[in-house]
Amino acid sequence: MSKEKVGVYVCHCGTNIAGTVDVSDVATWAGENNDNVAVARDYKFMCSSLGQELIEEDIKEQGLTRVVVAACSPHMHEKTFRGACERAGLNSYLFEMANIREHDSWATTNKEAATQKAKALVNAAVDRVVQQSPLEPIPVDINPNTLIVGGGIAGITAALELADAGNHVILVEREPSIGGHMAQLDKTFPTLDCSACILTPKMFDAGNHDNITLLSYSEVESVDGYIGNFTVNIRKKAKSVDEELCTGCGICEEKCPIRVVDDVFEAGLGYRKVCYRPFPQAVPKFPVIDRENCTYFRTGKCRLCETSCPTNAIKFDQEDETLQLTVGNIILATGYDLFDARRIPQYGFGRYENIFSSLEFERMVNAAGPTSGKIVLRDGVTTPESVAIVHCVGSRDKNYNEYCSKVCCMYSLKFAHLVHERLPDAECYNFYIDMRTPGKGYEEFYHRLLEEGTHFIRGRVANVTDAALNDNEVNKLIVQAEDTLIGTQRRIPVDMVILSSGVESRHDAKEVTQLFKMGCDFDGFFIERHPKLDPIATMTEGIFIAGACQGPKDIPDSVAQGAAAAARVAGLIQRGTVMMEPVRAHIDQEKCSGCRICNNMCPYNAIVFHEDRNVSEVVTALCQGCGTCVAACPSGIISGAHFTNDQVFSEIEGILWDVSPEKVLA
Amino acid sequence: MSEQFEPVIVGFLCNWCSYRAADLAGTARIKYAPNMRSIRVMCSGRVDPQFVLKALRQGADGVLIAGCHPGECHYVNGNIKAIRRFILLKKMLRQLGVEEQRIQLVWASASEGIILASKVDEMTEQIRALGPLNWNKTVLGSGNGHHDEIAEPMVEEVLNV
Amino acid sequence: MAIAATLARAPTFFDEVVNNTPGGDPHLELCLQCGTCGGSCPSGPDMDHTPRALFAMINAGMKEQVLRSNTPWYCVSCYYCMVRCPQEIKITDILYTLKRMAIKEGNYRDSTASDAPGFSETFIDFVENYGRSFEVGVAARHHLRHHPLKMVGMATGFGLDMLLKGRMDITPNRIKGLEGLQAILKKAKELGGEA
Amino acid sequence: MKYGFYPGCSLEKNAYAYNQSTMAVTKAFDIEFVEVEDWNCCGATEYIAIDLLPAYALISRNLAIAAKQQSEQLVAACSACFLNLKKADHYMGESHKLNEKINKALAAGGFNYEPGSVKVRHLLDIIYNDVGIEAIQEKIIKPLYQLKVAPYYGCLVPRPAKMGSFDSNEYPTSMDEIMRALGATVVDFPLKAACCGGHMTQISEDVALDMMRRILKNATDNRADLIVTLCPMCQFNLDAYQESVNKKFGTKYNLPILYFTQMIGLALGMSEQELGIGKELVSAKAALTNISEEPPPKPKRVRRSKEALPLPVLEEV
Repeated sequence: MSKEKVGVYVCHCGTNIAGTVDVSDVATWAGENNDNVAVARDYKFMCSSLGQELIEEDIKEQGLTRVVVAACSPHMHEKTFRGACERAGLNSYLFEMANIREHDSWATTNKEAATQKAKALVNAAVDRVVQQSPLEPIPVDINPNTLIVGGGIAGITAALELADAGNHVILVEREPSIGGHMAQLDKTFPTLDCSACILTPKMFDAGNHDNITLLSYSEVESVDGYIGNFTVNIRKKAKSVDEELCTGCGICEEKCPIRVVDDVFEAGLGYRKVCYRPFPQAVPKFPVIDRENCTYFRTGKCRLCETSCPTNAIKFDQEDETLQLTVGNIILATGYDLFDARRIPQYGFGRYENIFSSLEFERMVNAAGPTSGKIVLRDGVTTPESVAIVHCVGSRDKNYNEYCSKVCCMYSLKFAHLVHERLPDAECYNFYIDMRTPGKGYEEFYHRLLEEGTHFIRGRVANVTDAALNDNEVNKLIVQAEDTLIGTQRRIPVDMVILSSGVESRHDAKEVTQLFKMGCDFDGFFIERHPKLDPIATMTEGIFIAGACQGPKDIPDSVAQGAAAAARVAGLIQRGTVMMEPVRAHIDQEKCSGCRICNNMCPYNAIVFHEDRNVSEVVTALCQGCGTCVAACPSGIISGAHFTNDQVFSEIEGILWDVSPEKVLA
Repeated sequence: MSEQFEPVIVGFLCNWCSYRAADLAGTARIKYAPNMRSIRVMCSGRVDPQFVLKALRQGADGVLIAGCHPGECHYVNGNIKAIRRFILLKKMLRQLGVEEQRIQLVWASASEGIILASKVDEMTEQIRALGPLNWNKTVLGSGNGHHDEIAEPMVEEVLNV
Repeated sequence: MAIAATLARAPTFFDEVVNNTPGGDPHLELCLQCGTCGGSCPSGPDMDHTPRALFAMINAGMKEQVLRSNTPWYCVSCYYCMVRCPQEIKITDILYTLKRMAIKEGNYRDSTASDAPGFSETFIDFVENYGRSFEVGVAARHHLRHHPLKMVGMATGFGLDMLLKGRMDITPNRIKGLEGLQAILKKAKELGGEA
Repeated sequence: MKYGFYPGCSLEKNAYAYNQSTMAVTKAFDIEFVEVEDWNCCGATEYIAIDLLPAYALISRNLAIAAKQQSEQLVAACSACFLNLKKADHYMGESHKLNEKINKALAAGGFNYEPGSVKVRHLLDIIYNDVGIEAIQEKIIKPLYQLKVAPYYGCLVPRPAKMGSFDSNEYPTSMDEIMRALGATVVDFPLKAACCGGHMTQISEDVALDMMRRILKNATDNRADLIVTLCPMCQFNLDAYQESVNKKFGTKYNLPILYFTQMIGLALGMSEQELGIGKELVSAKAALTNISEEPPPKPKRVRRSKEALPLPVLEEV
């Protein structure tokens, strides 16, 4: 093959690279040592417009046939430089990047080694690029429908944003009603807005929007395909209620004789019927029958709901159904779980009845909650004279979750405020490690609480006990901690303790990530495409994340991320098609021996076998370009565009330029 | 640079998890051995045993294959196929007198820069202890009775299964 | 991966403490100053500095004050701090280290627990000369040395009952392999140094 | 079942009752103990406070002998001994340097020890996990009905954590279960794993006495007839210093402190003598008369008022 004219550009990235790698040495070396290199330069910032122009000019004037830029990660600037090549009329797949920043200069302090490694990486890129051939990106049509998983505030926001823009959305919610955690709250910090007042209108809109198909009491079972064309199976759990007939009058719920503790919406502090709606403003308005606890389903008797229903909407024989949908994009907004304080035995949750979890307290202070907003002890009547609020329960603790849950300080302050507001005479103690109030109006809210007379004790609570040491501790809960600002141990006897549990990833986050073929981090939160520059997309094209499923987040952040995800999807829908990397497999029909080894290798069933000709063929539309079949083909006649064996082999040779036996002998 | 032997390791990193893990390690300024030189592949399932062989033949002292955690593969299960091949490959290289530690597999998700970095450190140490591979002597040379013209095709043969 | 203690610089008091603590890294550098230790400590109220405060002082290089503190001696090694520490710092072990350092430097004499090491030393005398020990006898000898008055209490108080109940020896049994044991201890002392 | 056994100094004299009852009970369950030959003191909490290496060398000598005697598992009844042995083995495994030095020292006495070759376990662990509740129940002749006991674990068995403990660090329950199996009534005892003061009696008696007071108070407040323990130090402190506590705080605590092995022995129908009951300073005689032929009446479940809010269920998570 005729000698190529490769242009090599080594970026300083200020001192990010030049500080560790001798960039000019690398450039000159490349120019002298690789025959294919026609031009080799080093430049301060290749990604700058001047840097790009440099490439464009050389392509035009020097007639470069290939370009290599040694700079940051291709995930950072591959697009940028491909653009430059295109503008100068060079096919963008004749460009290759050498990652000498993330993979080299930032990873070591050893200048000599770094420079040596840089040469290897550049040389590899040059040898590889020579083997590359021009390719055209593959256009993929975007199905305009979007699936949103999770009907909390993040999911609702995303759904409304998309729907209002005229796109169809399928909103899937596991529970009988949308609303998520926000629906359980009474007030929201720092403005003390009534949570329901601001949420329910949005819930209503989501439930009644022409462009939103709301599937409550439903779960995603399987996901196939790729950006633009996902096929999703959704299981609609049987509500035992015919939504066509039900008017949502609520008589069935009234008549239902069985009540059970509601561990979900009431966070265990209250009860619900077995035929129920989590709360009056539930969306959709239809009740569901909890078959596990329903007398009829257990004994075949009762039927009170059925007989009392004016529209005969109760359908005991209703069965789960599975819907199959095709969507172009998916937004995951699956939310969080509250840390289970029972995991910290020394805090006594579940052992002492007047210790409450934060969600229990949220329900307690909620006017619509089990105590209609009255702050009382577990007996349901006694008002506490003193309340202790314990921060960082299960957060900032290597024994549980190492991270800061971000919202606990603020909601603990909110709790303190509500205690002052409803029990003016009660003493309120907040035990904290550090008071974390970053956010608009948050610090000011803290100051307000200082004014309101909350006792702030800087010290992580060691334990909560009822073991009295003296008479004024009798029949109290004693909260023991070091007051680190004084440096002494303190025992504060109180009537009520609230444990401000942290935010955890959903217990089934791992299964969800596997279902959607994406990743989650150690803590089970979904991994964003880039922690700084793209916290909305995931590594999987067409799948976006919003809300606390990506990491602890408060309401405004969740709303913002929900809207952002929607905007990203809307953009794709508007474009109608996306250009996909032409990285696809191709089987040489002449040489294929028809052994069919590749057929079951393909995770996308993109390889068909032609009985008549006894050869296999790749359906380009389905192929995602993983290259597994390429690696598996015994006769090596499947080629993976842009990752051909020749290209990788040359890259290997190039990367080992300094150690290959030939070199060593010579 | 110190006089001690500096092994050269070729790392095949999958585009979705491990390559980004290496990116993250860099961004987080985690310092680790500069001995691993990375080659990007779309999926660890793309790592053709011939690549590994080629690298070792070309003078690499070790090869690291890195992919997404099982169940998190961007291509459903390419990494599972990778590990199957990896095991076979290890067996076969052992017969040719190549020590186990010279080819290793690691799962590193995009958020696990630290895992990738420590793996590179660990592997570098292990191979430094083993010394240079020197393929021609170890595998083709008198080392284990194989002879160039017999071994070479044999190796290709096994690897193509 | 690189932690402070591995930096190339003259070892500080902080490093000294870390390096003299057995087992792996005690993670002292990770202290958040949250006070879980001080809050959990049964003798916390009687310490002149809580363990947390002590760690801050170690960080500040206040060697004198740290080694003069009664805190390590008031540690009853109940390990509550260690199991509750959110940073998994080996607190109890570190306090043992401080005891040893205090003895080496002799600062403990100024602490309110000045005779604590005395007790440990008495105990050790027995171990080294018999290979075995027995709390009550140790206590008796210790008090003879430090506060003879207490002995009255002991003799008239439970000390006597203990004798009568046959729960107290006058001397402990001597082990057969005492020479061997002494050789081991001698060697160990020579090796000394960081562990 | 066959185990290596490390009695420790206390069991020779002060806690002889513990020794007796342990032997009697383990025999009843066909447990064979091979005593560590010519064992030496573990250094309690003292040696390690003075000099690190000798302290660990001292402990390891016992491990070395146990290993030589092919005892894969080594049982200690005293909490301090148990933890010292376990810690030495653990840290030797954790730190190569420590391991090296200690073995150098051991060599001087003609010994050597490979960390991990002996698994150190506490007697309670053996009784609870290896013998098991059922096996105990089968052998019960004289159930301890209506006797209200406060099982006291102290510090060194439930903690520290990172070396793997067989029960909760904060709220251990294994001894509670055994006591219930014996027919006894287990009272709620929040301070069950608090500290008895250890050697504090020798350093600041006031501090120590206050710690004991907390425990005695908590057990008394919860109407225990007696405290059941698994550690000679705890027994000694709470027993021998109870009078001093009463003097100092003007209290009238009268709580016998017995070993859990003594309780098992009683339920198995053994005589008080062979269990060493009577050696305690606060006599258990009176308390033990509370044992009745009749099982306690079923506690009638308190109906919660209809205003009452539901309680979180405490299944151990």
